[in-house]
Amino acid sequence: MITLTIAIFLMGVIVVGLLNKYPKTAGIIAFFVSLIPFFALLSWSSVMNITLPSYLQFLNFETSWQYNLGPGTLILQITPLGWFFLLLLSSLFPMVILFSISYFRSNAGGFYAAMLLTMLGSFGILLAQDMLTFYIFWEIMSWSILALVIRGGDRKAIVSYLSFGALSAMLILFGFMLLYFKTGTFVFAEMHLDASNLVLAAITLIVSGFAVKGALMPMHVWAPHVYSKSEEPFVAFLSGGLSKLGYFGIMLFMYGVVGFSLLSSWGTFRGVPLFGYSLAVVGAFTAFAGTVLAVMQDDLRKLLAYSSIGQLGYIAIGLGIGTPLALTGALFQALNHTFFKAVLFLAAGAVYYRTGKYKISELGGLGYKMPFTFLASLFAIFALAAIPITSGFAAKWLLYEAAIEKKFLFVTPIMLIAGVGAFLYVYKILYGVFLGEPRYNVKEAPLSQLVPMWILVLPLIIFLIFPGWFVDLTAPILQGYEMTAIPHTPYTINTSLAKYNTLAVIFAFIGTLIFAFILYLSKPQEKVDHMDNYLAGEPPELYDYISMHASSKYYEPFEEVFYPYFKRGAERMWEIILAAGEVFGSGARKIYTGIVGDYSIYILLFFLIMVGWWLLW
Amino acid sequence: MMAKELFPEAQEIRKGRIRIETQKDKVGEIIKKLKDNSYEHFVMLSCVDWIKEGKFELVYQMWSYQYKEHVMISIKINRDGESMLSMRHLFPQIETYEREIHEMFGVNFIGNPNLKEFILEGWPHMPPMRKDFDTEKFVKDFYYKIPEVKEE
Amino acid sequence: MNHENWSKLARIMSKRSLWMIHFCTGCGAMEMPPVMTSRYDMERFGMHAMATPRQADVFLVTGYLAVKTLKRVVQVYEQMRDPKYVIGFGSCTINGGMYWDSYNTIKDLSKYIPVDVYIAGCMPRPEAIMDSFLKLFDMIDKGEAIGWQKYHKYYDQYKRNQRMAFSYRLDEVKDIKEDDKE
Amino acid sequence: MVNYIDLTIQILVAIGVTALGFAIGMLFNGIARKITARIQNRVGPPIYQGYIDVLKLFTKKTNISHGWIFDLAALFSVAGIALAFLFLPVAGVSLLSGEGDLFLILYLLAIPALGFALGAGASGNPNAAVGIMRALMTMLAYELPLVMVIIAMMVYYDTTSLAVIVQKQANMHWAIFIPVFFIGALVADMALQGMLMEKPFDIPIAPHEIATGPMVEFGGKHLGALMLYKMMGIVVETTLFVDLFLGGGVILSVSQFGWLAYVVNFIVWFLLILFVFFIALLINAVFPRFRIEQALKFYWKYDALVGLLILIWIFVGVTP
Repeated sequence: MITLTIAIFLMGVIVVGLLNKYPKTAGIIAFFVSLIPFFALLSWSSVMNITLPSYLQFLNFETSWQYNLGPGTLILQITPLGWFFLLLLSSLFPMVILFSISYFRSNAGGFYAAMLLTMLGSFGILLAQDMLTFYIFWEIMSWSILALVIRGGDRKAIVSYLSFGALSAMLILFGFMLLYFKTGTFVFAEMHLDASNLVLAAITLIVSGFAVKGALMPMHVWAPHVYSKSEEPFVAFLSGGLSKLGYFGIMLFMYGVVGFSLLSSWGTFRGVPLFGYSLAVVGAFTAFAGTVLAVMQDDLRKLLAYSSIGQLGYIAIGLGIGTPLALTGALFQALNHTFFKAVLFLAAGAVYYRTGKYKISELGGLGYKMPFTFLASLFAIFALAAIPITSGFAAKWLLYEAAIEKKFLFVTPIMLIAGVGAFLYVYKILYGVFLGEPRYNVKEAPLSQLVPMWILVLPLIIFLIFPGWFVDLTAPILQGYEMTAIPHTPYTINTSLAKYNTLAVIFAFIGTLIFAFILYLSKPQEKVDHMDNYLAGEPPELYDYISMHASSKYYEPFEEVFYPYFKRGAERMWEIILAAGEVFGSGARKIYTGIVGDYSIYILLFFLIMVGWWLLW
Repeated sequence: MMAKELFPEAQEIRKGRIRIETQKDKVGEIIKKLKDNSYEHFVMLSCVDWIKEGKFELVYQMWSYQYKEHVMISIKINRDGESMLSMRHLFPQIETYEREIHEMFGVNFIGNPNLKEFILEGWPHMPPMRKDFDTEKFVKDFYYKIPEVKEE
Repeated sequence: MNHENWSKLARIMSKRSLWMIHFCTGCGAMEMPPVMTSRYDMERFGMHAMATPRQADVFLVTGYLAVKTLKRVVQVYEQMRDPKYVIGFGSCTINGGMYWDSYNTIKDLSKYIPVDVYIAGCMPRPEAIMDSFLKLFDMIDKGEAIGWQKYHKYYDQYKRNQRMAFSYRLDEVKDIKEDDKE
Repeated sequence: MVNYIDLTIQILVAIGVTALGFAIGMLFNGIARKITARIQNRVGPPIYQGYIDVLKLFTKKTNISHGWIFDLAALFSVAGIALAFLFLPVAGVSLLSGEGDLFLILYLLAIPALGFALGAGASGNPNAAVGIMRALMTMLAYELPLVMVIIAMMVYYDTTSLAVIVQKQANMHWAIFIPVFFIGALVADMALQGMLMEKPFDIPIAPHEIATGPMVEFGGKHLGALMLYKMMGIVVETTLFVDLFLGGGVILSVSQFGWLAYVVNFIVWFLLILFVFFIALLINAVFPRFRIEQALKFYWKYDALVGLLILIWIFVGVTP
């Protein structure tokens, strides 16, 4: 059945690619194809100790598949970790496709084809059980993303994605080679690693390669360009779903392949492996710097891109700390981020669909015009800012608890401050786009755009009330790493430090809300226009038009304080490295003379060296 | 150089107060020259209505911080619709003074793009600071005739 | 609690916590700092200077009003929420005061918005201002400070007067006069 | 099986405590104005002025609204602040504080703030938007030193639960008597000044610059709700401080003295939050206002530097 799935996907790619002139038909076909991974996911739910209801028993996908290829065996098999990340991707993907059906008015066949190919690559990555399969599908995913970036048509985005994608692939490939060199096998399960420096080098290379996809600083440079210059449904999938693959890779190799005990053997600091400690510090820095940069953006998509970088930093912190608490927190944050960031990008797409604008300073007052889009993004924003009326809080809470448990004295304040900084940019979106002066007389977004947004909001509310269900999901994953899930009931989570009872919060909030509502209903009210506003007595209608929207340069004092420190961004750093590389490169170029005679001499020299080395060995 | 040295025809009213009477086409030149010679503060532009002569007197007042000297450049233009060149290219703040004088006296300043209503929004009558405008009569005919609010 | 008692309670509350917005048009604003600060201290009565009309209960018009200013005064007055009270400061708001023959200042504020208490004087001393506050309390207590009700009731007339003043046109004044005769 | 009688009693106690919180908040408003007046050599309003003000706002005849998002402000601000109060241990009595921890309280405090910001933004007034910008930036500024001290305390007491921190300070082992946390209390008190929006950190309100900022369009019952939020906010924030550094005001143990302990602890708690608030008022009465960049620099340069020293102190002192 796995082969059938892949075959259907490939057929779907060809069909929708041919249907370029009929975007609606192509979209509907792509939507049906995109549902297949979700059904596969359902049929594999036994790996998470979930029994399917009887009416879904007919779904019967095989759980593993092997194919003998020259150097090794290609193995695809479902694992709890793969299942979890497949849950994120396969529930997000159909929604994104559904959103695209009304979003694209023409020329969409290529988009759907590339999207299906991306999903196929991700599907393979999540099931891969050996490095060969992993790398093949990784490349399929990377190249089909490139196709989608090229559709955006921005040169800087393409160049930065291409160079960083190549860097990522190189790092991963080099790491894989070192691992193969060490163990002589591609299959994860057959690897027996020891605490040698070679393995440390390999795992460092692999993790930094995945960090590119996960947009960890300073590898994030490509992300703002790609996020802000590509088509919105794709960006939603890229930020919400595909960026998680980087963290999937980090988790797979750090805890699945290498393992916590081996990580500890390279040195620990207060019970945390130094390797993880440095990852956590990088994550905290990413969370903080991403937040500060997000506050300074005026382009809605760039703001969301930097916010994405910042929020993904939290996952890195969790993966770095590596206790069951922290891993649960990291996975929870991954789940939340998938849904809320996808909703926000889709909402940005819906706003663009109606107004044709992305600049926050040019938008305004859409909250009353597009109430459902506004409410969906409000929930997403609550989740982003970790307000305890969505599940976003539980994830951050777990991460804070994990950090305090391991006495991360300097990382935790940075995490918390990044959380407060999130309020700043979140309010910039709220005010700049949805509140304030109504500048556009537009209709609500079409239903086929609203439905995906609201379906994606649902998990945020379900896991608010029952975070225990989520902890249940993590239990099989942690079992694989010889850890036990954190103590919990469906609606409480206990740690060694404190307890979090969601029912208490929700019922108390409902109670106080009723109290406030009674106060509020005590007196009647009349609605007034936004023009009837206190402007020191100045009646706005006396003049032609005064803009009452103060969203241009909204955080100017903030920028004045922080901009000097962020002026020389990571981009500058890479430019310096590039300049250094160019000096080296131009030296190297002298070798390539273009004369055949010279090349033959090189080949001869190479063989001589090889033979000499072999003889001496 | 002090104003007295620049313009021999200037008369000194008292110490530190110079008055230059001139024609309207020379004003720009004089202000420019004074500005270049440390009279860099443009104090104000005022207008006097000499109704018996049939003239408006425009007074450009400048001040030098270096010499502590006040210079008044006075010109006279006809009351009946003679216009004046705008000096806003020399000092941007002149624009507002010109706007006010335009509203209160009805003097037209050529080259000032901003001669719109200033304080009197929608004023339909003769500019009120002209001496032939009878403000007492206007007040009696207008403000005192607005009816009281009658209570039944 | 029946309606009568309720409105009485509301009156008491509104008396003891008058938040004011003062519209600093003329020299009258100069007399407000002593009233607010330690010499006279109007916070004793629970009075408090507010920054916006939405929060305010009492409107202090402190001095003469040009027609352009009147537009702003009307805007601010209409943004205040009921019950609201107006205190007219000094002679200027009563009959124009020293601006009696000015072409651009209105002469009688009560033609344009209802005024509950006038303070005579040019300018009124802080004692007079405090006295006016006490007078206003007294009126609120007795239910006599009904300017805001009058504004609702005779809204047409107030609006007509405001429109006339904004237009500066003598003929409009005459037209209304003739209409009234008919 | 849920015990319904117990649950009912709990709910009634919760309602009572919330009402008490609001009552104390309104009293504090009057006390604050009275004290400020006395410092400025004035008579000042009566001490019950807060109650009159709120009642007056709720008896206003007409109210305006700029739409349903505007109304959310009133709902969220009152509900959120009451919710945060329920999760605080008050005088050693923990209603719901066993069900959540300090992180939860810090984030619960964001509910009213964000609701308030929503309403202010929906009013469409530029002053309100500028005010919210200032409020959020002040929040960013004071949170860093505050969070540093709180995390130092969490690591020192090895818990994140506020109720447990209060328990560990029982028998007069108050955190403020430990030298490092005495300095911590000073740092947190500066942060509290910003939290309470008293001068010199009343940048978001600034009546003379931006017409009370976020509240510019609120009047009548909406403003009444916001006043309730602000007044209760004083109680919540000072209680947070007292719980952290002054043992929550617990001086008698309940197991030993029975109901007398509740009464005494409650009075001590009240006096302590009054004292903490009094310090804030003294600073408020004599200082002018900072600009927003100055506030940010003050908190992040000087206050946070001391906070960093405390963190290093704990880092060196605590062994895993």
